[in-house]
Amino acid sequence: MNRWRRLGLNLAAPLLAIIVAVIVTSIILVLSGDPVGPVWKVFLSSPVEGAWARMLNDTAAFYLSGIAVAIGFRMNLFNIGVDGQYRVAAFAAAVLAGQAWLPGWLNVIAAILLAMLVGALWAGIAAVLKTARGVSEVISTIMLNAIATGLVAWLLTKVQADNAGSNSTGTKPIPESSHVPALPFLQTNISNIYGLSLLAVLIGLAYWFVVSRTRFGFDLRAAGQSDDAARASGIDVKRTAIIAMLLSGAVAGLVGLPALFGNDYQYGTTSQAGLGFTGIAVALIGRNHPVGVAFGAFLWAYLANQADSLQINAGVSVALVNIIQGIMVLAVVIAYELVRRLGVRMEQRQVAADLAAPSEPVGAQA
Amino acid sequence: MSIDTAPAPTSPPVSSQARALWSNRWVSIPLVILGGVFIMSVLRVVTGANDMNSSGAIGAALGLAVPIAMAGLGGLWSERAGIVNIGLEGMMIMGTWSAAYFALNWGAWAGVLGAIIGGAIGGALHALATVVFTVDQIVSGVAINIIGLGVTKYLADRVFGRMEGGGPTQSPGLPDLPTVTLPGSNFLATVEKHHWFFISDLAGMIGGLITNLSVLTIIAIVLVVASVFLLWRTRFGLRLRSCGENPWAAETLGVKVNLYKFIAVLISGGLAGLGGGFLAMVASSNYIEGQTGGRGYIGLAAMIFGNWNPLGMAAGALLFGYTDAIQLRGGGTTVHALLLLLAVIVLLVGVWQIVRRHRYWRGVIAVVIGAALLAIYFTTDTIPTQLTSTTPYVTTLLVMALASQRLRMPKADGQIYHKGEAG
Amino acid sequence: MSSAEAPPAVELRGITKRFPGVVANKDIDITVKAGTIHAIVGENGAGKSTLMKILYGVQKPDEGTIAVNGEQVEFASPADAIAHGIGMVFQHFKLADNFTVTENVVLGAEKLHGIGTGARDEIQRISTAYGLHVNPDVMVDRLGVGARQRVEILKVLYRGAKIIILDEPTAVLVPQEVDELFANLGQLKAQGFTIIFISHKLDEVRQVADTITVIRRGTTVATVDPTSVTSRELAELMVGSALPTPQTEESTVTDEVVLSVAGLNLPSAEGGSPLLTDVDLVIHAGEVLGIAGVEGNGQAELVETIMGIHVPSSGSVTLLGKDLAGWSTRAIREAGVGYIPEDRHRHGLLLESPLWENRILGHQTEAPMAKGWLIDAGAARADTERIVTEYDVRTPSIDVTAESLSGGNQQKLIIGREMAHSPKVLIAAHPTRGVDVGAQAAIWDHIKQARREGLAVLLISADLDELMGLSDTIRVILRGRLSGTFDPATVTPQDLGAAMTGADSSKGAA
Amino acid sequence: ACGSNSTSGSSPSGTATGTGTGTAGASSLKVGMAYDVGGRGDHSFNDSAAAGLDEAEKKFGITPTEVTANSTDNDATRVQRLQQLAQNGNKAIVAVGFSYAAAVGKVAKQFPNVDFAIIDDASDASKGDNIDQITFTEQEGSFLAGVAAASTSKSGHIGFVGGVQNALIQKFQAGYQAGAKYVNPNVKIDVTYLTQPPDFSGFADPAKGKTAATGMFQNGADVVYAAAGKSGDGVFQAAKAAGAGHWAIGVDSDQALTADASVRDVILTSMVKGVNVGVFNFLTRVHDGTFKGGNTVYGLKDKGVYLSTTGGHIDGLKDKLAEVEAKITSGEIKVPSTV
Ligand SMILES: Nc1ncnc2c1ncn2[C@@H]1O[C@H](COP(=O)(O)OP(=O)(O)OP(=O)(O)O)[C@@H](O)[C@H]1O
Ligand SMILES: Nc1ncnc2c1ncn2[C@@H]1O[C@H](COP(=O)(O)OP(=O)(O)OP(=O)(O)O)[C@@H](O)[C@H]1O
Ligand SMILES: [Mg+2]
Ligand SMILES: [Mg+2]
Repeated sequence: MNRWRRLGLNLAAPLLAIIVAVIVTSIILVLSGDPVGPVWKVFLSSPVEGAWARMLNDTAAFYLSGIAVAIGFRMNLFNIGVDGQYRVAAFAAAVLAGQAWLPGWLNVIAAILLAMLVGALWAGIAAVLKTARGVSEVISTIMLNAIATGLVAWLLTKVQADNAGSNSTGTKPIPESSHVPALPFLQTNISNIYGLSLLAVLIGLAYWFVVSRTRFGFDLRAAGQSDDAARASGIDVKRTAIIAMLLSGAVAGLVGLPALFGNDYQYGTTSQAGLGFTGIAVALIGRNHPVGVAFGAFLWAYLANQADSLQINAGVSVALVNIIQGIMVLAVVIAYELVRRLGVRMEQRQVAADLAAPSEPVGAQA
Repeated sequence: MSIDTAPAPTSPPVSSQARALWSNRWVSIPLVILGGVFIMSVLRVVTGANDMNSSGAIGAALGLAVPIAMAGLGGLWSERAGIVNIGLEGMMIMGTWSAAYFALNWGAWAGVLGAIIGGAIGGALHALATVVFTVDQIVSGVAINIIGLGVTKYLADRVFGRMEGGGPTQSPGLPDLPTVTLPGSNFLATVEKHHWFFISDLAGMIGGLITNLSVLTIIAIVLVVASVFLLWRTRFGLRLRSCGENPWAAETLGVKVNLYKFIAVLISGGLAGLGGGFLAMVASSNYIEGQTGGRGYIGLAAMIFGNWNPLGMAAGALLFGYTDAIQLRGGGTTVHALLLLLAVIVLLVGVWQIVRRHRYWRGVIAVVIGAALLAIYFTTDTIPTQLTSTTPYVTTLLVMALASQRLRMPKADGQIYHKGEAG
Repeated sequence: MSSAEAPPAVELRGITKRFPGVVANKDIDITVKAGTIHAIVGENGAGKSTLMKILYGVQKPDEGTIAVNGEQVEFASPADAIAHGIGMVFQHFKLADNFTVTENVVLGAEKLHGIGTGARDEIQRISTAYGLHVNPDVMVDRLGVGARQRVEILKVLYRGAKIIILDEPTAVLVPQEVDELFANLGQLKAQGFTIIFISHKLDEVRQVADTITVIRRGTTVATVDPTSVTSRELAELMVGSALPTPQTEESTVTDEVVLSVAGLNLPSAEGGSPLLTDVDLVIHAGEVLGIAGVEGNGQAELVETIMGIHVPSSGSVTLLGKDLAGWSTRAIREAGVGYIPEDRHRHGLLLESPLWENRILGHQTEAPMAKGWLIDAGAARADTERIVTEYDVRTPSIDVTAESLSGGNQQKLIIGREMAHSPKVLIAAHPTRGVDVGAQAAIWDHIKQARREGLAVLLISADLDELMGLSDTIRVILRGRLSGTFDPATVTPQDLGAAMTGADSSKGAA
Repeated sequence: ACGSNSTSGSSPSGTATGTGTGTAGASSLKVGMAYDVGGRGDHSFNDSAAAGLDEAEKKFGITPTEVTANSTDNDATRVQRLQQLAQNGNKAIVAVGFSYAAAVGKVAKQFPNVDFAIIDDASDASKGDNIDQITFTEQEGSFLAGVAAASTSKSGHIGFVGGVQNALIQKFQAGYQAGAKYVNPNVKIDVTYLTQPPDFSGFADPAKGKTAATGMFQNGADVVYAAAGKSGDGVFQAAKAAGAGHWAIGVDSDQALTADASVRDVILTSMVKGVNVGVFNFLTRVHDGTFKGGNTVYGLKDKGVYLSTTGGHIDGLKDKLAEVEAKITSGEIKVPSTV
């Protein structure tokens, strides 16, 4: 199969997915008597002022979360626990930064390091349970998410700051000097791109580099593909699993930081929850590839940010966004599979065509 | 070829009659259970946490366990056929909605049917994606969780939002399903009231299991037992399980692997949906957005906990239900009492490690942790509510870590199977 | 029923099957007479398995027709083939490890005798009647290869198949087992069964077959009478080249001890009898030490213990004077141990990764694959190209995944990879299993070449010809114990076979 | 904290149509409603806010736009929601729920010509000239609920089921406990929260509510106060199942009117929180052009919080409750707002 055809097929998959998602969603709209035209108009209309910045902020958070999940997937570990890991980590970082023991940027850096450490430790519990006691990480991370909720809620009562007249509780606010300035573009007076969103870019590059260029990355992928082959090749599979889980947790620890240092300045009961689960979907859409995950994160952020417009301008329940997101995930993978099958069939036909010329029956291409 | 030179599998030597008796599960399981009741009785008397094994707590545990067990059983059916089902939560949610829809339109029993149908639709979607289109099973499951939530929210808005007493996030009240109390319940309740050591405890625990049972609870128990029978005693079950162990082998023997996988995932969805239906119709009396609260995931955990076996899975669900029940009912004090149990177990494990296994490091660590727990127990008299809410999760984690059982999932679980690639 | 006038049991006409990038079968014509043993031979990737899978209904032919007992048939699935009395034992066994023998056998044929005691009794009956010695209640994952194969045959017989396909049934068997198998086949033939069987071992093919069909590059090139051809002629038909034989050359054994194992004990993790007991062995530079044994007697454990994958309870492994106790597998490999694992799919390759990444596997810390902490993809690709050329790995490119290579070519890649780092010791487990004669000869040449240059080789093989042809010394492993030394120049396969099965305990006292 | 700018809410019926600048239809006031998670139809908090909106619509004809929050919102999403409502030309925007506090503060600055209201927050984050901070003295209402519970209880043992353990629900708990102790210093009070933030499923899990309340009833409690949103339904079911003499107390709206018909008779009373009153008053003032920013606290005095009497179960306590209420409004009883 030539290169151009393969490229065409690769582009066909996401396109097909989007078309399928649009068709299926439209059918649902028609069946339930909701307007179809206005809904798509909302999705295609340009977002409200400042929304681009917010979308990029969301993209960054989803991306970090997606990469955290992807690191696990690369090693065949299903880290459902990113959600708990980032919440514990963001809480710890907020507490530390709120103490203002260090000035300005040093405070930020210390908090980032602490967040990574705490995220890694929380994930490390699951890693140790898996390698030492054989507890499936699927179970342990589900449990640890819930435990994180209780633990943070309890610790929050110990450190909560006085916030007169408010019904939400939070950690002590981070001093002004440690607020991370916004990036110098897409700024409006109520929205901007959080400075620490750059962490997503850094992590993306680091992920790409480590996984595809380093020995550790090779070990990780090898162990993810085949335990047995990895072990026979000299890879310490348990150690690799622990490191992968720790790295996954460390990246998860960063998920909440851009918003913490760029907008919220404290961690509390109104801080965003559920980012870890979004990460799973995003990683899956992006097939654990650094660029693919970015695409998935942006798609997710875009859809999420149009949710309000959907209610306001089309009068349709926001749940539609969930439906579209879910269908999109499914459509993407089905489209890839269909395109793969198409490719196989095309190749087979080509072989048939070449039959006249005697061909070597070796070397099939998957 | 007749000379079997490969090292023969050795079965553990059966030394005495007692051993043989002990290894009979009809003897050992009741003994273990009675032992458990005994320990609980001691603990109750020592700590004074009377709610620990009251009939109420046990009944509540059963009620909380049913939806989890149905989700877990759903997961089990699917994974026994080789399809990982992380979409249980979504299927459960679909079950809650359609239970309400059917029950409102056609009555309580239709609601039960509706729950199954709703979940099975989710199952059908999963089967379509994973069996027909052979996509990654985790991806599909995650998508179904998202779609299930979205579709039900959307439909609830359209359907219940316009009903009297309903709203976009809840349905109007649903008709009730009957409940059953088995004979002897009153007598047991009387015995329980006396707080006699062991006797009352046993009475309470049995009483909790037979009083005020919803028919759905009974159906759920029947389904668990029936699953054991169907999957292990029938040809249908054998074929279905073969698809989870080695679909390629099954294919070469003429088993219609994809058909069985499809059926298994449909059943899986139906069971998860039934769990959702229980939540909507028995645990509460209407559909409420978000009422599954992650029970689909817990069900998945219960299934792994139970080593992909219905009875083990049920034990996992009950453990979870029980710890959740006592933390919700008794809050701090009962959980505090459990702390003592935990401390003693950890201490014993530590001593055992040192004395019998000669693993000094592990033993010492365990003893230190046990002593610390003991210290916490004696220096506090309750546990902060924020932490008691984590009891079921901590317990599950601890049991998994301590039991150190060798879990074995179906060998081809999660693997993508294409027809015609056997060989 | 196998009278001369009866229609042929199987008639394949014009069978063509295309896969992406390859034509596996092209215009194949084969006629199998009822009540005969019909052998099919051909190179790796010639299309034998594909053809058999078509006959068994696993795959559908793109073109061509199949007739069974004179009746034209079309198989949508193996169920149809089974209904027509065809049974197949696959090259790679098709057993559910966590099922009992009974469950494996009755699966799909539950109608016959149910799934309970009835089925169990029938299995017992067949097992006794054909001398298969299979315990119906044991879990398959506890069985050795030979027993597994008998379970496979039982599966076929249980279904009442009259036409039995065996794809490379002897690849994993020791001579005695092969003899038993052939005896069984003869017995079956006498009872009117038709048997189609595939093998790379041309001598044994000639020994049992009534007719031999040769397939080359997906098409039938000849059908011959075994009595009228030599193995050499057969091989020439297959590949158009001479049949190589393993031949010991002049000894290159030196005095320098490279690898020595002393008093090695490995207990069983499940608490059964020990896997290795007091194993002692010494390999010198330039020496090939061959180990014979029935599968499951500790070969795999011995190799994996030397490789640092298992930790022995006592005893030592010494490499060039250094005690390897506590060394990781990686450190052992870095110290100069090359490793050809017995199961290339499970232990030797990353099936979903491209060839050049598979080139790195196991050497990711060694130059030129690694530069410090980084992987040097360029160097890996260049060296993969070299291996592909030098070892004649047949592949369209080094970017295809390892799983798309045929078994023989996968093996050549592994050998090329392990030799690339000039190891001091090569641990080779079944290096030519399932590999065709041409590739086999090439692999032997590479091992001999390295031996001349001072390589010490630990060779595990079930192929006694290979062992006797390559080794300087042969030891036999039985129930985790090593026997004394055999001289390959004088020992006969029968002697070895006796030692391997424990039938003869007088030989080989250490 | 509260009370800095306390106004007595004019009773809903007091405002007549047409006193304002706009008339229904022609130039009707455009109102944006940003609900909390659950939205209109939740039979609780959001519905109460919606009732205020509906009333205003009926009284002087407004054009509402309604948006509902998602449980995974962050501050930026909330900002965007309010901003979008403002951009769409809404002149009055109500943010229902304290999680909007920071968002309202920000967006109000950007749209000085739009009037905002925030329910349940009076913090600095949501202070502004064009923001009405609407808060309630839930602890006072809950104090009365505690009085009613302890007075009704025969066993001297009562319970409290909180949905999610956050500061707001703890306010209910604090008042309830104080009220119960005021009547019976030896009263035993079981307290359970169903979940911890950010897990808000405790407001939507009747199964857990039922389990918790059943436990309390079985262990001797005979009145349980449910400050748990829809999980309260489970508490009512538990009371019903526990049989005669076991009561539940509802919350937010008069649940003896809104709960499932089969359990209405076990609802002793409900601690009604007049979110509708707050919303309606806000809209009226915007409509009339009398709007002023600040903190409007609704308490017992102005029926911002009160105990419902549907079913007549607490009629016998009328005098006692009135007496306690008077003491609270006069300041003689200081009701704590934290536990
Ligand atoms: N499912 C498949 N998809 C793609 N190519 C295939 C498939 N099965 C077989 N092939 C290709 O078809 C060719 C013939 O394979 P086949 O298995 O029939 O060979 P064989 O003669 O059995 O070889 P061996 O001696 O190694 O067993 C090979 O090139 C192989 O790569
Ligand atoms: N789906 C596939 N895509 C590409 N190649 C395939 C596929 N399935 C099988 N093959 C190739 O076809 C060949 C024949 O398959 P088969 O299962 O008969 O193995 P084999 O070559 O005989 O293996 P071995 O020699 O290791 O015993 C294998 O080399 C395998 O790599
Ligand atoms: Mg083959
Ligand atoms: Mg082969």
